[in-house]
Amino acid sequence: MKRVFVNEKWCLGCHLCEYNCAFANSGLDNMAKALKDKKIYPRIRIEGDENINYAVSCRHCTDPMCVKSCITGALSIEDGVITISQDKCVGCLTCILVCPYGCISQNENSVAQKCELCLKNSAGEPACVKGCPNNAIVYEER
Amino acid sequence: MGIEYIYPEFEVVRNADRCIKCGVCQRQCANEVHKLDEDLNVMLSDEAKCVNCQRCVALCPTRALKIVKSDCRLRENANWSDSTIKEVYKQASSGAVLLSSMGNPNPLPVYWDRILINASQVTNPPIDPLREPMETAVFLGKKPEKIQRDENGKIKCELAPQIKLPVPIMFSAMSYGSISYNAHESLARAARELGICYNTGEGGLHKDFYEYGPNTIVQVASGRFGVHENYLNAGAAIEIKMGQGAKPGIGGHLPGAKIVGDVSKTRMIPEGSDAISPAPHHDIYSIEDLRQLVFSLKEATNYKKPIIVKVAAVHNIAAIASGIARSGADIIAIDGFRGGTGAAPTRIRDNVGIPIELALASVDQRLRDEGIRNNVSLVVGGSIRCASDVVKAIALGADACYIATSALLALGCHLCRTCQTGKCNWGIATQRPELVKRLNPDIGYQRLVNLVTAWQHEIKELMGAMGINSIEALKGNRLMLRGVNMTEKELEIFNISHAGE
Amino acid sequence: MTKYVIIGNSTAAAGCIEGIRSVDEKGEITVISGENHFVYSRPLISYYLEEKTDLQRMKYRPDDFYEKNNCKVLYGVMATKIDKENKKVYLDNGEEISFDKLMIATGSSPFVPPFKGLDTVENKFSFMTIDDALAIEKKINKDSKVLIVGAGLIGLKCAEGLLEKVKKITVCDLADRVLSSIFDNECAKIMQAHLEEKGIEFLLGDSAEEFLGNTAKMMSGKTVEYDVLILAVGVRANILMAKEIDIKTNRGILVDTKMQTSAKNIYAAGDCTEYLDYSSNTQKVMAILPNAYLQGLNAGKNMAGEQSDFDNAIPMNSIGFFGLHAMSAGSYYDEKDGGKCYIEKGEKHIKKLFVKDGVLTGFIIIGDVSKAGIYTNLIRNKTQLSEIDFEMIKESPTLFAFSKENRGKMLGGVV
Amino acid sequence: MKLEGEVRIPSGCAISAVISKEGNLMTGENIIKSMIPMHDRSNGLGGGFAGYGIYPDYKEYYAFHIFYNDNISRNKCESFLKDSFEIVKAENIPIKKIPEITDVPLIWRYFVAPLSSTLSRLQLDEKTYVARTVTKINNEINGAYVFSSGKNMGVFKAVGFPEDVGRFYRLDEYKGYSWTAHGRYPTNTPGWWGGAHPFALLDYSIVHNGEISSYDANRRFIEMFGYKCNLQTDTEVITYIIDYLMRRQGLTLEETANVIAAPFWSTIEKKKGFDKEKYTYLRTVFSSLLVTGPFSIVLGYEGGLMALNDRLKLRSMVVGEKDDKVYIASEEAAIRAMEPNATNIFAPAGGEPVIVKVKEGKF
Repeated sequence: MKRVFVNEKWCLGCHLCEYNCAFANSGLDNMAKALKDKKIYPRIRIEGDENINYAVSCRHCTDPMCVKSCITGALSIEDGVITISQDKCVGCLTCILVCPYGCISQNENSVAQKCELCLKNSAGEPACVKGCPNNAIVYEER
Repeated sequence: MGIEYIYPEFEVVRNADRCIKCGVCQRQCANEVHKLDEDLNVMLSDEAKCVNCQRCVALCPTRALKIVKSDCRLRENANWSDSTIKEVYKQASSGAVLLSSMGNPNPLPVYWDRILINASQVTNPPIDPLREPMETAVFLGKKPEKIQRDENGKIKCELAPQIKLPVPIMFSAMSYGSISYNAHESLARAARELGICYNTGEGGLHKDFYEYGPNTIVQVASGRFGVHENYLNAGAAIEIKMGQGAKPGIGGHLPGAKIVGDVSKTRMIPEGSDAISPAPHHDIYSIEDLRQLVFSLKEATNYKKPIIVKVAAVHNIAAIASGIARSGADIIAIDGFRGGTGAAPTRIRDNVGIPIELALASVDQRLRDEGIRNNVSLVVGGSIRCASDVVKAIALGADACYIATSALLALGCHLCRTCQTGKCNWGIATQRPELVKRLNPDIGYQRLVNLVTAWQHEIKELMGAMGINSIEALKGNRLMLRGVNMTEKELEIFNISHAGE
Repeated sequence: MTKYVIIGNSTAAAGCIEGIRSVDEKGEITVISGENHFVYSRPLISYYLEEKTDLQRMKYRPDDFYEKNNCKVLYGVMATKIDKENKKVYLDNGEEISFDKLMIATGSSPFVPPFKGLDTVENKFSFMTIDDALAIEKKINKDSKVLIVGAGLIGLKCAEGLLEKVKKITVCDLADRVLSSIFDNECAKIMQAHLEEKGIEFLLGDSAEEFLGNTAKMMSGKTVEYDVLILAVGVRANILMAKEIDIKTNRGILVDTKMQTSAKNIYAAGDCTEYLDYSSNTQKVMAILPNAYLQGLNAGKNMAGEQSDFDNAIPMNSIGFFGLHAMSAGSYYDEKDGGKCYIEKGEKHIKKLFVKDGVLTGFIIIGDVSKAGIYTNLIRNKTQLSEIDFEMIKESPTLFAFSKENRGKMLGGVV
Repeated sequence: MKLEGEVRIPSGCAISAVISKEGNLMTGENIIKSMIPMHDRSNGLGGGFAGYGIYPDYKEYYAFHIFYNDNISRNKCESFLKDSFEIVKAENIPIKKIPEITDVPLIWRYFVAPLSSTLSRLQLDEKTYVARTVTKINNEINGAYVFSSGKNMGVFKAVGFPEDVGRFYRLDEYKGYSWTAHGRYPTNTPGWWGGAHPFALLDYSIVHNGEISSYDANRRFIEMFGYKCNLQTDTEVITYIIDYLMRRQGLTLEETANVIAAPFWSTIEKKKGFDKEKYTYLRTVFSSLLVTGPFSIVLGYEGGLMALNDRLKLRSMVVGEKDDKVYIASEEAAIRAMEPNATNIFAPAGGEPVIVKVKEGKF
């Protein structure tokens, strides 16, 4: 299955992926409209320091602790992609407690959110990958 | 101090309706133009630092940024242009030679744009490159004057060493040091994929890039940086750099600050020491000396590598080329006055040398007049900007073209012409690791491959239109060219007719 | 064709079904569901009261879950007895079901101490099942005064669920702090203060001595008036059926890493079991939902013939009250236990990391809980802290604290 | 309008040729006939013929055919010739006045041999000397133009349609073992006798149909070696290329064809061993002599003919046979006009030379 991978050698720490992610999942068609003067809730996050950076987003584990631990059944695997029904989620954050990569976070409504490979939005392909200026994030089989 | 103040050349225009304060501009500007003011919660700009490299513009996700030329100008004066006056100010302040980078930006004639290409109509057919083979391969190197046969009458097929190029384009010399490791990697990988050559420049060959040897031209310049036996034998050819179009008659100076780590190792000079290339080669003070160096290099490489002699296009270039053609050199590379550089004195860059078009026209004709055109191949550079420039150069008589500025553009260069600062925001003309990594060679090499592939397609289209299906039949085929906006004298030098004739 | 019988129809049972089906697509599965409900998530009952969910969304699995997994579910039927020799389960409707492999997922039941005068209380409830929640919902209104006995997870989640709907909530507990099973004093105080700020009253170190209709007489001598009494003192594992047939039990049914009980072909999972806490290396009842699922899943796989071990269970909790989140995991060791605790404290924020023998054994975080899973993973993997930049990770959980190589493995590989 | 030599003149044309492999002699009648069905391929601005084996009595001598504008130029030229050659015969070329051919210049024929004293003084071989002399006359003597200079062969050409030109020169009175013919359709000239085809140097003669796109690349290269492309026609430059490759570089006919119409690199890539080496070598060394654009040519030389099409076969050319004779023409109709029962008619592939030689000793 294709997944999002990051190559920290090429990550510039520009944080564009976070903004592209937040925009792609905003449901709006204009980035300024979606993100201006708002706190963003990206599903991908840059970690690192001044010299080394890399983006982290859901690994879509084949044996995912988040899905197994979810108390509501909101998290599930669909064709290998771990997706979340935010309608079902009550925001207990057990998934955050068990994700080994720190890839699940709370959205503006305090329920859990995670990378769903932009399959549920209109981006068409992962927005972080598409918008990465240095091919540091790739979407591929590995 | 007021007298020293010069209003910034550029202004940063930020569309407040669009700016989402993501801070990408701030993080991406090595010149520190942008800054988020936490108190005001706005992005501020220090425009004095802006070099208009467009990095922020290109990366701004909401297209909130543009960089415009400042309209705060001095009083208009046709003699004393704004930039001329400001240069005086700068020199009055610094007492120093002005430095600049990349090619001559001044509005001197671009003859490529005054030359038009022919096409076939009715009396002979244009050829469709999508249907018919369209050949662009060339061999660079000395060709024999007379066929030799063995005792059985079979032709002896030994040729002097040649460089085979599937398309008559090579990446010209840019040293490791003046450009980054990733830029070199991109060039090397692209050259390999395209089957063409890139050129080490005078900075030596990084150990990682020996594997690209068959697609590498190794350069020997006046500083002799990084030159050793393995280096000479590593490439497809050796280039002796006598001069560079951007700064004829001038050596090079890479500041010690850039001589760090692998750059120092590759150049074989101590870290932090300035790399000074003298103006002349101190063992070449005449054409006979050049011949000695040519043959020294041939000896060192067992006569297996063609030797290129690169010179800047200067006034008596035809005579110089004739001398080189008789020096044993296999290939002459001529660099025109619009060629790029990582740093050159502004006055030299903008006032010394001649256009490559004229140099090429007269050198090709001179070598033919002397009957020695087949003794050498002719490679021209110094602002070959597009496929039609290549076609025009070949039709004027070049065997191949060197491109560098256009290659850098493909790698992301936005021609801000401040390479000398070492703060290239595109990761090209810099050695700062956090900037170097901005050029991902996976992207860079692909873009170079795309560029040359695209040009090759265009060359084929242009050739097909002319009814020519092999680049050999285009070489020196000046009948395919016509001039516009040219004086009789110019037409005479180009040896072409005016359009309409 | 193997016959599987599952006693119970909650999380562990759902895990068990999925475990079996991952190995054996054909075997016959029968689920004995005492509750007359599709499998649902028990912890959601407080969210139901809070109207953050509804009955449909509370379902733990999609509507076609049993159908898709080809299970037969007997609703409203209780198992009464197991005959391990003849491999049969007897039901309260007089029927019997034979099995090849049996899963005991009977869960736990509320523990109600023998309070004096409890029979005089009209509206008294436990808070364990959807039926409890539905019953409570009927009895409360804007003017209700609620007394909750027990300031543990159940009691406080119930309080949170009800707060907006009633006039007053008092919570009492014999312990001197809230959430005594997962918090130490310091942490408990932060959470208590937060809950009090929201309007919940506490009587701690105190409990009801006697109930008289709508009045509770406390041990301290105080009295509390209420309309609705909720008893959330604690739960006990339902082990009776197992005990009867001499399956080894302690506070729960003892299971090995394959979730097998001391009896052949009989497995157990979920709140009714007692098993190994990897972080402290001791046997415990760890009645939490994720573990119930993981145990059930693992049991199912083993029942269907696959060799599978679940051996790194740890106690952990993620719980929030009125927007303030708390997480805990593993075991806490003080200096007297040979451990070391790193504390970071702020307003409405505290983080305690417990380290022993060079590994992280447990943590408590209240406040910013982002990326806490990275800590959990350190516990679960017993990662040697010398291999990572502990100073960095102490401050905030980040993969940057790992070596480049290990980070590469984590982000390049798939787990 | 500018004449040949003042401007580059491309043209489309008709060509035709016949050769007897046995060396049997044929009058010019048949070759004239072949041009009739191809009348529309010419526009009356030029026609011409080359016959081989037509001067058996003078076969040791170079036969110069020369156009003069007037007697002044003739006198000048003749005195120049006398300085360099022994002239064994000088005469008007016999013609028949016909209304279709007008503006006739002086047309003279000389059978000459280079003076051995001159040759040894200049240290030149005979052919080089003759070639240089021809170049010199054509460049330097105003009003004189040598249009044929080989031994035992002759070119006959004029402004007009080829069938008329043949009658005008009374070609039915000559007998040769091979003939070539040309009808011209130039687009850029008012018509000049010297500019008609065939174009010849020494015993090489070329008839050509096409408009080559490589012209200036070829011209500027070949001019390095003493040739002067005065006429700016394809035929001229191709003749010089053939002369350079065959006479000066010593290439065989096949090798020459492999330079002019070099195989594509992709074809060379598929060859093996020495062939691959040779093709690569020839194409690399003589890259500037590759001829592109449409052409079909017939090269006449002493003892043979070679027909060659451009690599893409952008111009028509067919070959047929009958008994000892081989026929080549732009159109099959032309072959049928010469020999209605010709067999084995085929169109040679682009770049593949058809070489027909007269048996050794039969010419």
